[in-house]
Amino acid sequence: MVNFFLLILIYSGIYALMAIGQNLITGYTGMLSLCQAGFFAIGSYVTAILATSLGWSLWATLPVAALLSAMFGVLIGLPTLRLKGDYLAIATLGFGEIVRNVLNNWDSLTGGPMGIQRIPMATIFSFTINPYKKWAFLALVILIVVISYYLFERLGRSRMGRALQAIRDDEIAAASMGINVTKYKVWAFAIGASVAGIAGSLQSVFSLSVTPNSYTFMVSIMVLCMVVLGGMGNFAAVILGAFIIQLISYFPQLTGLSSVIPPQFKQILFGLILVVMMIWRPQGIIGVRSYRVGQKKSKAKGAK
Amino acid sequence: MKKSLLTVLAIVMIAPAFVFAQGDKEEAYNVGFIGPMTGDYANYGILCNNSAVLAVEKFNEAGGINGTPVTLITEDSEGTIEKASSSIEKLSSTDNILALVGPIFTGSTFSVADRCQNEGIPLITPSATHADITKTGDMIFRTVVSDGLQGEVAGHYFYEVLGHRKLAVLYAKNDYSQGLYESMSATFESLGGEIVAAETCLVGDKDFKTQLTKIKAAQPDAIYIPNYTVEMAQILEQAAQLSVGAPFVSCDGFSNPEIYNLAGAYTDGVVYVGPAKVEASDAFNEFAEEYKSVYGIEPDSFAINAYDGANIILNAIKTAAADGKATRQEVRDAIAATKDYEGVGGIINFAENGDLVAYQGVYKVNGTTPEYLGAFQVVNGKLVKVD
Amino acid sequence: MKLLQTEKLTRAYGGVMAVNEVDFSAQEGLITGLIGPNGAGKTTLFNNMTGLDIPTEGKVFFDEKEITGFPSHKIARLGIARTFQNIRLFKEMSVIENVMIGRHFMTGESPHKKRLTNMFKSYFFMESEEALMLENAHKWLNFFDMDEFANEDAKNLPYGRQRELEIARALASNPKILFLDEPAAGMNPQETEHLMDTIRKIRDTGVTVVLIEHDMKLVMSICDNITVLNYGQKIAQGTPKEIKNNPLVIEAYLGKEE
Amino acid sequence: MGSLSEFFQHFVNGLTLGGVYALIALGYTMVYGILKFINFAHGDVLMVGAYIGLFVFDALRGSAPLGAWTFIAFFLAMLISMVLTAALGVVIERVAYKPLRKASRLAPLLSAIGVSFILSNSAAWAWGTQSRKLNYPFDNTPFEIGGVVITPHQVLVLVVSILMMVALKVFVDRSRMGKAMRATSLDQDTARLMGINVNVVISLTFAIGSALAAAGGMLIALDFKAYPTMGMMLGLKAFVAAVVGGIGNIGGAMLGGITLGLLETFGVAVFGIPQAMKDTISFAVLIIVLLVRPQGLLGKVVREKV
Amino acid sequence: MALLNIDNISVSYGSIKALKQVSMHVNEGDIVSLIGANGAGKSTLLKAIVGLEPLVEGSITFEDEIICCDTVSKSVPTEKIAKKGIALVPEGRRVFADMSVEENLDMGAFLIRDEEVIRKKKEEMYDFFPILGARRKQKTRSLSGGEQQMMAIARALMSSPRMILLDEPGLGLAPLIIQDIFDKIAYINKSENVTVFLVEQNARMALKASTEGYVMENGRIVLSGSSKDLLNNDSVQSAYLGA
Repeated sequence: MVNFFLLILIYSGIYALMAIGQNLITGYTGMLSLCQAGFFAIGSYVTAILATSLGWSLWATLPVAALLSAMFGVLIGLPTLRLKGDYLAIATLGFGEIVRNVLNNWDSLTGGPMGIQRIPMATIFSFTINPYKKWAFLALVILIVVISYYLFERLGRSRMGRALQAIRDDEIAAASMGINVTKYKVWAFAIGASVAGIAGSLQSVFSLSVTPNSYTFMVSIMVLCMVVLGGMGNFAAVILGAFIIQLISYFPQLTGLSSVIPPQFKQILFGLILVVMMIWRPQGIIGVRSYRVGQKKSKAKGAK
Repeated sequence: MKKSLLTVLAIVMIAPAFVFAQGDKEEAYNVGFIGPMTGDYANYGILCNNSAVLAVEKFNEAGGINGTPVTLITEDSEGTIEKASSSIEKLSSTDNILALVGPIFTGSTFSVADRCQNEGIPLITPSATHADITKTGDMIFRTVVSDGLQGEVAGHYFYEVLGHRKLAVLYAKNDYSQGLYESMSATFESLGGEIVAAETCLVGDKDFKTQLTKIKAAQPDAIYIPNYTVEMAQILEQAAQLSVGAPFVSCDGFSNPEIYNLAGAYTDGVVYVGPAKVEASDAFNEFAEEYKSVYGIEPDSFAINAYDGANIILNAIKTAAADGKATRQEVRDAIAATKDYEGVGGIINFAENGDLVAYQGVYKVNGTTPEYLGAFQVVNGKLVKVD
Repeated sequence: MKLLQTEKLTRAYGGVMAVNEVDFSAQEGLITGLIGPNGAGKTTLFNNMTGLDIPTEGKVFFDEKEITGFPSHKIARLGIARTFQNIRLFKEMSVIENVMIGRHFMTGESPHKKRLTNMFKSYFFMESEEALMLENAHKWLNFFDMDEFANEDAKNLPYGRQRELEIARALASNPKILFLDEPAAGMNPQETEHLMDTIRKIRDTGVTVVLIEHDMKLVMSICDNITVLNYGQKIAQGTPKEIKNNPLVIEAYLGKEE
Repeated sequence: MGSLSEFFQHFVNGLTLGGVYALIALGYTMVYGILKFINFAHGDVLMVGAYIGLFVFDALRGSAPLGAWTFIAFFLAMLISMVLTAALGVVIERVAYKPLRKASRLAPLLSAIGVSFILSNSAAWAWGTQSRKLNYPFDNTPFEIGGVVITPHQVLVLVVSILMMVALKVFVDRSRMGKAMRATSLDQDTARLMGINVNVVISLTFAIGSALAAAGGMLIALDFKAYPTMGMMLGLKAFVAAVVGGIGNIGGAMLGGITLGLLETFGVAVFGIPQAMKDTISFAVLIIVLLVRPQGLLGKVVREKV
Repeated sequence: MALLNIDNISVSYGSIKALKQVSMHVNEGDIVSLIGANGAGKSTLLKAIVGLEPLVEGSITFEDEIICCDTVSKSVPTEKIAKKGIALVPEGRRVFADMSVEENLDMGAFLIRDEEVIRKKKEEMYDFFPILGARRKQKTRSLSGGEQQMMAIARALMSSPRMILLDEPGLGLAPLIIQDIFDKIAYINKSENVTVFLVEQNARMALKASTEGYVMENGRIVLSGSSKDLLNNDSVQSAYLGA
């Protein structure tokens, strides 16, 4: 019982990482990207492959996963960034599907549709972070989420965060203010992708096996929903969004009604929430919080 | 703003409250089921779940365990590892299940099996065929034959009995289908046969004309389609539309009678390797009729496996509970001790590693009725007809 | 000295010559007006000088270096700032953040050193730089007497204030030259009067100003030099007095006497 | 690749697959043309249309053998399905999209994803997840021309998609309401100034788009069967086709569909890309087209004014 | 009797009040002009009249019937206002750029069902604006600014409106073309007895063309009277004519 709740928290954490990245890309920079699942998959497979075939530890694979995801972020980012709105959404959605397709067909590297099994568990010093004993793993996830949150929150407040928001609000004006729009967009994409890669690594050492069909574009859409539900441009809200979406998606199990409720009802409910939220509160549950700087800083902080 | 925050807080607070209010019931006999109930693969999960539900209902009608009914708890894996592993988490910790039927697909079975082994929950999968699954440990059983076994018999039968030398294959890029293709082709090629075309598809594809056109051009003796019901029906129909002349050979997926509804007369002449059958037993007929009357559709071979698997578990719980209380380990031991269980799909025995000990049946479809050609086994690299 | 000048600058859209072989120049330290009837090509000329558009032909020089075809962020870094006809603020950001963006490129170890470390650089390291940015931003808000709005969202400011904020943002980048595209549009006479003072003040700080404006009163009273465009071509250049009496200009504005 | 007949066989296969994409792409293009948003639920509306058609056809046909009556019954069923599905489309628009017309572009997109979820899962719940066969109302025995095998169904799909395209084009270009649609897509406020009731026009757009989807859904279900998730991938592909052709452009939807069908087929047939990778072909084509010619093959460039 | 009566209306964009308690009226058969600087709220007023901007207070009546008020349910939607005989030529012309001249005119006659009437009306327009007749099959996109403006006016006249609202018809046009357009407006007013409500930045031209005038500044009407008086009013001169 408690364990199941912990599991939801762990998944909330893993998804929160993706949502944080998505928030940087969509909430801050205003680019509607739909390929977090692709970066998530890349991160998962990097860890899975390096850990099973080369025996690397999680800690060695994490940076590789983050870097490789970021690289793919740049790869997809550079050519597609001049696309706007819906077009960017479809192009990135296509990229996510291509990643899954490649993973499913590159049998020699990824095990094809069988995926990769028996991924070694993560360890800290000689202590194994056993995914069956939820507390330790949850602690690991929370640690990484907190670090990411801290870094991204700082990033959001830094000159870069400000530049990204400026690009979101008005690209042309931003360029006229000396901001290199392309550079920042690519960076946002790369950084947003890299946390998704890290989330993927964690997912690998948590479920201990990976298969391509876990990374469908539904994952990207779920992540986007988390950002929208929580409130775009607000990292804390996005983490809450991740938690709420996970609660909804495990609602039947949580309430012990999974045998009573037809399985489709959860998905229907999910759809309803999307529609109702968009009509009722499109800015998200918490909404956007723009930073106040200057003389009223402390006051603004206290009010929140 | 305040209102919405309150709403959120309410959701956050209430949901876990539900969880804890549930509590663990005393002396409940819970059995879990995991399979895809929604999403692209839902059909396979639902067919098997129906069987498990039916088995438990009949068991409870017959008195359950000393009057206490067994509860079946179904969880949806959505066909992904993530949901499958959270499902087992919930079944294990919340429902405290004694044993598990499922999962359906190889990928999620690996991850669920790891977890079951770790928790000491006995697991019987009705459909995950990957050879390595039972290597996970002593808690893992299956009522379906592994890819290796079926593919081996298929390879021998196609080469030796049917006399094919050039085979084309059209398989799905998924664990089950690719597993069968690999083991069949390994055997077939080792015997001297040649795979002249190996085309792929995805589960859910509907258009196979490109692959079939290529296969037709490769002029094979026969076309092997280790695939799923709907896809196979589609392949057969489109092959006819393209006037592909070569005969088709197939796998246990073909034992789903739904294929005759979907593909009709196109199934004529297909030879397939499936579970061996003891003379169409009364038990089987009774099950099939009941299944059809309750769910309106006919069970496929995986559903049959799931029914047998569920019953083996139920009997094991009964045995284990003879002393008043059943533990997972006792249930596991009782399952392992199952001997010559007369299931609806045939006689069931488990090998040391938990694999199903079974012969392979070969069938030939005449019109839309499968004709049983007998059971086969490969012994020391030779195909042997049993019985 | 000519701080900025164009040489036969031409911009064609399809077959239409929006700007046709225009030689424009702005003297350092002065206010140059760019006038002409609607559709004369004034904004197009602005866009071609500030990198938002690339000339089909001709050259642009700034500080005696050619800058033709530079992307706008590079041009901004050289010390060219501008405002827009249809105000382009960062609407969802606060007023002070808008001004801080103006200083963006002057901060960080940009453009080439230690980019990555910069991005995640701890708040504490950035504190001093942030403080400088803030100080500068407040300075410009005070210049426009709008420091009290520092924490408002830009979109909530009244119209006139938005125009001023846009100018403040441009000034925060410490430009050598400032392009104003119809700064008085939508202002009432008092506001316009005030704006004229402000523009003079800006010039007095040493910033060269180029402005497009329809309000003749404003143009005539504050500009040191005026260039007139009509149908994409330069038809006149000179002091306000010369322009007022130029028959070509009168014809462009009022139509031919019959 | 072997013989010439094999080449033409692939060509015919690709053409009909393209015809299927084009059928669906028409609906996407109509809605996008007017409201500038991706109606993610379009594929699911198509699925509902296919199911309704299937049920009505089965009921009408009873146990009648193939013949004139089955043919008539099929088109009757199609008509009924088109009407009902059109109503569904209108209801969806009113409930889920209309309140969001003034919202950010993200909002209707997500709302549409929500509707897609609701439709496909409701269908799975109500009608089961198994594939259902919609029987051919005519004899689908293939015929051969010069070694190339063609089925009557393939011909039907191509003919119907071309007919629909032409009918739609004529309607939009010539009719009063069609012109009102174009006016609405170009400038809603000004359209209202002309006395055009924009709400009616948008409802009509959804009605027509959904009716087309229903007809397309039935034709597709003949070959591909009907199942609750049929709208997903087909819908995505059709959307890619619409974008490749130039979204908002009716002829473009057709061209994009056919292009995509042929590319997928020949990518596999000629370049030996595994069929399981064919989605990669579509999406790669999409990305390339978006980069090289973002407005699509037949689309128009829109320049942002500064 | 006033054809159009605007009673104490206000319009807001978020927190910004674009119109503040504006009252005015337009008599049947008149040409009334509204002048003021860019951003004074002139276009907002026109949009409010045709129902494109919701009122926060006040009401607008046309022929003694309320067409706009502060409750949406009691207000008449834009398309119905068009039906009552008010036609707006919007600022920046807003032509349907991808449609031909003829199709644009067809749209102007959307409310007329009789094909014959539409055909006649179009011929009338082609006679009145010969340049449009010459370009009837061309996409409107390819027309020059002046031609587009003529087309926008012709489109508005297609429905035989009782009253035509013109939002800066001279915007972006060469003076000679503006003069031509103003002449046409005067002609329409006389020959077709169409009431004209004209919004212009070019004060002198507008006042010369009109009988009555209103001056708007920051969302308020600050002056009104006969055009002649306004033209000679000192404060108007200094503020708007740059004299």
